[in-house]
Amino acid sequence: MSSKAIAREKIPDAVSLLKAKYRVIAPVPKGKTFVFKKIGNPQEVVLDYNTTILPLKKFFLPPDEVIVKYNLKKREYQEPEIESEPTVFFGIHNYELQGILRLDYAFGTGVKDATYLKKRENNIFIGVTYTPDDYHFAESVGIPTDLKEGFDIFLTKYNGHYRVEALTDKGKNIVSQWSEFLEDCSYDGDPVVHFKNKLKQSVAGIREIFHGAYNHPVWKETSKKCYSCGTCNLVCPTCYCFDVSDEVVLGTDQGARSRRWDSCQILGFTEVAGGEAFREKRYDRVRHRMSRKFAYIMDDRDRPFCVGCGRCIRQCTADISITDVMNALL
Amino acid sequence: MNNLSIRVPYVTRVEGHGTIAVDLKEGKLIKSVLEIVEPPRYFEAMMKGYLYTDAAVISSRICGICSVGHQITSVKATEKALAFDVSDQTVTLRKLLVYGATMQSHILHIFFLAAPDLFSAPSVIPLAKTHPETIKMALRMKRLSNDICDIIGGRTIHPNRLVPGGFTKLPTREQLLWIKDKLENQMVPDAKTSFELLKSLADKFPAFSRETEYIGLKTDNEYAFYDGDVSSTDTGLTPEKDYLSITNEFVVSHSTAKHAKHKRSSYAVGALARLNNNYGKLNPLAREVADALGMKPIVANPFLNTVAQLIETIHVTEESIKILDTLLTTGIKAERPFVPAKLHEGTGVGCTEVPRGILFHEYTYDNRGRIVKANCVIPTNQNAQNIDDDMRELVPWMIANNFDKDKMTLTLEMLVRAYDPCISCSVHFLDVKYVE
Amino acid sequence: MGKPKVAFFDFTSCEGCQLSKLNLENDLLDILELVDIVNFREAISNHGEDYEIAFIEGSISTPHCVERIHKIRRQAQIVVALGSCAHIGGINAIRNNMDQDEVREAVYGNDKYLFPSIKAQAVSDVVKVDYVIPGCPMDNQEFKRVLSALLTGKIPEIPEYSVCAECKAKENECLYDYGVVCMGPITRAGCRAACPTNGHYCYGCRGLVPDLNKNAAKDVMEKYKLSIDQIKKRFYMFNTNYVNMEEKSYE
Amino acid sequence: MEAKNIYVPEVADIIRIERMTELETFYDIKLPGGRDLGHEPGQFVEVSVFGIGEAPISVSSSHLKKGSFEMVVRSVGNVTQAMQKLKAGDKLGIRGPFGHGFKTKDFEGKDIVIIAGGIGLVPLRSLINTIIDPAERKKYGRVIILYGSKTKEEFLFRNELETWESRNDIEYHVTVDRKTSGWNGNVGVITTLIPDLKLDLHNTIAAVCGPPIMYKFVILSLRSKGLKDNQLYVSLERKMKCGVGKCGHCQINNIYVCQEGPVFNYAYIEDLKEAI
Ligand SMILES: Cc1cc2nc3c(=O)[nH]c(=O)nc-3n(C[C@H](O)[C@H](O)[C@H](O)COP(=O)(O)OP(=O)(O)OC[C@H]3O[C@@H](n4cnc5c(N)ncnc54)[C@H](O)[C@@H]3O)c2cc1C
Ligand code: SF4
Ligand code: SF4
Ligand code: SF4
Repeated sequence: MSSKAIAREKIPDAVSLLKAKYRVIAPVPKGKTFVFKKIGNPQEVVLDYNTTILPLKKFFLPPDEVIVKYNLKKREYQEPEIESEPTVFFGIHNYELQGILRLDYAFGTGVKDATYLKKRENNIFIGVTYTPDDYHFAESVGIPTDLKEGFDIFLTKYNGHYRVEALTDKGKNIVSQWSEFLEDCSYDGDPVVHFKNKLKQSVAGIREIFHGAYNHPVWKETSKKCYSCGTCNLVCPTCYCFDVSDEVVLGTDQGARSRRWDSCQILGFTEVAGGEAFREKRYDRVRHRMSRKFAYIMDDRDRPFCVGCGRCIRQCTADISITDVMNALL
Repeated sequence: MNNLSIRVPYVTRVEGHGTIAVDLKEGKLIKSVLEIVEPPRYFEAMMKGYLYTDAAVISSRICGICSVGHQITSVKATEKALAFDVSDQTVTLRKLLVYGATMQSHILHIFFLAAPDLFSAPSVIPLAKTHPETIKMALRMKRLSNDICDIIGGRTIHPNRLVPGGFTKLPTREQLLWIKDKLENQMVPDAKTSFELLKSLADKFPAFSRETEYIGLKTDNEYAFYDGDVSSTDTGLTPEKDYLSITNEFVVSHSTAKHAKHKRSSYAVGALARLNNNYGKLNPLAREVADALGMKPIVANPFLNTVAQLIETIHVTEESIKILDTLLTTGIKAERPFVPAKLHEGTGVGCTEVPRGILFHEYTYDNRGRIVKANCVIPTNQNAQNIDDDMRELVPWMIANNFDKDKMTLTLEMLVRAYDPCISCSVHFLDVKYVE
Repeated sequence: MGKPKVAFFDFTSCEGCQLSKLNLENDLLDILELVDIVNFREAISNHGEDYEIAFIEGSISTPHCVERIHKIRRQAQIVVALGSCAHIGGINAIRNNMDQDEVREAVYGNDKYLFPSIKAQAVSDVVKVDYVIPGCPMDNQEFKRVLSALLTGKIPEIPEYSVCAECKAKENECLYDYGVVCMGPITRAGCRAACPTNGHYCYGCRGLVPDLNKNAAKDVMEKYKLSIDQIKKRFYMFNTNYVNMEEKSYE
Repeated sequence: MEAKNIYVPEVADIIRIERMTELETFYDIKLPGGRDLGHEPGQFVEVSVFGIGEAPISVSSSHLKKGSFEMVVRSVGNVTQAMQKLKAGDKLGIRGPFGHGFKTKDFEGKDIVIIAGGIGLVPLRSLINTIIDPAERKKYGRVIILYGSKTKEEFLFRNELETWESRNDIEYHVTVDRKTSGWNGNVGVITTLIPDLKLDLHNTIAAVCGPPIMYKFVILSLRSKGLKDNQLYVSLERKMKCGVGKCGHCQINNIYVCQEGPVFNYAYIEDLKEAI
């Protein structure tokens, strides 16, 4: 099968076509950076971007989400409605989708979490290649730029064009509707990209290194700079811890129980009645976050819960870098 | 009536703590004052050493009720001192914000603080039962004016988008369209209803009058709120930078707030003073309403300040619609926020007509952008002496009209409330030295 | 159970928090159905002295304030401090760093020696406070939440995490990316990142996070070119009573 | 990917409620239709109070008890205070049972030492009531119960304590931290009861539950007696918000207490730095 390509100018047309049938989520600019947003005007979509502020998890595990509703008078609990509109995620980097796959593991193994899984139905992912910037280090955690796992369609950028690869039946179906925008592709192969931000060693064996590093001085050193604001957790595609709280709408019988993104960097995260906190020292918490990614939680293929997006480094105002810390351990 | 003593501790339905004290002994009025007992707040001293970017944040806390006015005046003073360029768009949006704040403050005062007196109720709460439609309307009007402040200023109380140089975030076109629609289709009809209501209550305002000097801002092209020269019904125009020659603040023993005077023993600022200076520039509907209510300069009945507030509410509604039309035609242009100032030593004065009258801020900066000296002159301070002077004439007038003590007390309270005094604001200063 | 009797009292403050409640236009009538407001000087003329819940606005800054607040505490079953002034002393406390003698003279003139010097204090520095609604001004949505909690018999909780957490959840661009120093990382959340969302730096009005790393914060601010003097001033703007910038913090 | 909402509680009835001490209250809970909870001793449920919130609470009754199950709750915060105000006939939300409890099959034929500090007696009672049930008792060797409380005023299940004391197939020892009037028994922390125990080291298991600081000392003491790590079981408390291994709060290094615990064989968690 000869491969096909789409010219960059035709992207909005392709998006328009998708919009007729799907909710389309894609990156759009926000000031100096980017965010994933439901697309109104297809011209907004950008395919050349480094990273969005928040990962795609915000669509599946929203920052604040009702998990149970209830009625105080009637004394009954109800499931909230969960929307799962057919959605195309357009222009997605592969580490981003790897993040979703990690969340699938977290919410889909052991006790299955329908509140999350419902929203994962009817999703189509259209990936795009990217040029790593100073923060990305995905390759170091086993995600080279040509990894296409999970995508329905993958766009590879070359000379003002994108090669279009349909990887699943759903993908083929969409590509077939794009035929009028497509031309023959003169490019095969995948771009060679260089990551600037790297680990000294690849992830193989990293779990053992972490397990052996419990008392390493790097934790204390790092914690001196950290003010436990929690940003690193919230912006991470694979952090999914949450807090739960109830609220009754003033003057009504309507109650709701919600979950809200939480952060293991905050002292109260482990605090129980009596005031005991199980990771009381700041360095306990710094260590926990990073260890969780590389030693405590691995998916079924033994891949770490860090996808190398670099968000936690980029957005840390105290300049704490997970790669620096790891390189100190390696 | 020869001997009388009236004390209204903690006058209610005003901002801040004040006490009315009237003593009549053997037919002689020996005391008739509004004692201001609010703890002093020392703002000018507290601001010393803070950066120019912090001036508006701090001075805003002089008063939550007037925080829009304080912030706008503060950034204007800083901009003058540090020679900022400010775009027309910024000025237009700030005007819209001032109008929104004026509406919200006037509506609050008319319906929630003053109206209970007109309906002989202790507060608005029983009115919610007896006049539910009126109260719902008032809430609706107040909500809309707050929405305007939220959309332009970020929030109503201590707005968080105003910085020297401009706004840190701009409203969207959709939001502006929304405001315009609401003003035209909700505020205007509600304001007309309010006018009918006030007209029907006109006889509830005591028929007392005492002419004084009325001071308000004035410009060539509009009813001045955002800026202008300082205009006096006695002496004409004075440039804003010479504001001290107008305000002449002094200290009295019965008040933690300074008083002010110009040519006479006192002067008045606020809605009535503005109306007396700017009547000719009222927008058509406001003008119509003013005329129907007989509010033609010089209006010398201080109780009618409340009526002047309604006229102004209508005026700023019309004015806001006008400038929204212009803004929507030119479109909102993105501006770069956080433009740092080129630092140098400098002094600047800002003045704005806030709901209760002219507000002045003056700052002196050092060459690193730090406040060396700050001075704020607040409307309620400017009105304080005028209130005392009114009371001095009002008491004999009430006696002549055979008011009993209860009615006298209520009328005195109504007088104080008519000025809509903001006592919290008035106690902002540091250098009180008690003199007798 | 009858409607709970509620009173509002104001001390040294800008009265913004009082207004903030009046700005709940869409809920005011509902609230009046749920509680009996017996004292609210700014809005109503009658004063009741019989109340169960007292909401306190403003800091305690004169001997007279101290007397009044003790009296309120004796009456009320539940005392809630509203807004920065009541919660932490707030902006009033800037003056606590000034020469107290000068301040006293300012208040009492020649009588200054009659009164002990009194700083602008949080309500909880003087009497027991059951719950707080932080913020300058207090956030009226939070007020609603707290009121709803009190009426359902729930302990109203305020977040322990930082404003950054809420700022991130809103997907704002970080102000530090524009070189603007923001107190968000060390300020207690709950305002839904009101200021950063509007492009303004957070000035810490909700109080500092309980687990403060002062040195880390100071280092970051310094890196963004705020002088030590200005860093202190930033901390003191709302939090004079809760941070000593002269002393080194622990890890 | 079909799954159901795991967060929606089932509405259950409080059929009996009894104040045990100033802080602790006892509840007897009936699930719809009197269905059995189907728990093993040491497991917990998530209890919801309408309008307030949810908290993890151990099941305190044995699975042998039919028709309803029991809990004892100490009033420390939001949910637990609100629970204290409830009455018989009120409704609660229940999810669970969750986690892993004591595998009593493995205990058969063995001597069992139960060490309970304060409210730690609550989850252990479900184990105790299982093994001392007249029909079950003969499956096990000696049953030794060590119970420590701050003062005698804080004793839980007083009637049952008396029964345990009076039964001669149970060795029951109790101590208080602080003597108050009318107390003639042991005074001292719970570890002071351990040295005097005569144990068959090869055929004993110990089950421990109490406040966080207690574990370290009790385990040291048991080990120095010669018990091996795999003979020790502990029930750990952590903060929990979901009960189903998602929210992350109860994580100890790489394990979730709500999934693998709260009851652990000590050998399994010994190497976890943050466990004890
Ligand atoms: C497996 C397990 C079994 C338990 N069994 C019992 C029992 O049988 N009886 C009993 O009285 N208590 C038991 N607890 C403790 C009980 O869950 C907490 O006391 C309760 O969650 C506090 O909730 P609250 O809403 O009343 O307090 P909150 O108002 O939420 O908080 C009060 C204090 O408790 C802390 N806290 C919050 N959530 C938890 C939590 N999930 N676990 C511990 N502390 C928390 C808070 O950090 C705070 O310090 C158990 C806990 C676990 C994990
Ligand atoms: S740990 Fe940091 S780099 Fe890794 S996935 Fe999370 S945010 Fe990205
Ligand atoms: S803008 Fe302020 S609050 Fe928001 S993320 Fe940045 S530092 Fe935190
Ligand atoms: S962002 Fe900061 S200053 Fe603004 S309201 Fe929140 S805590 Fe206060």
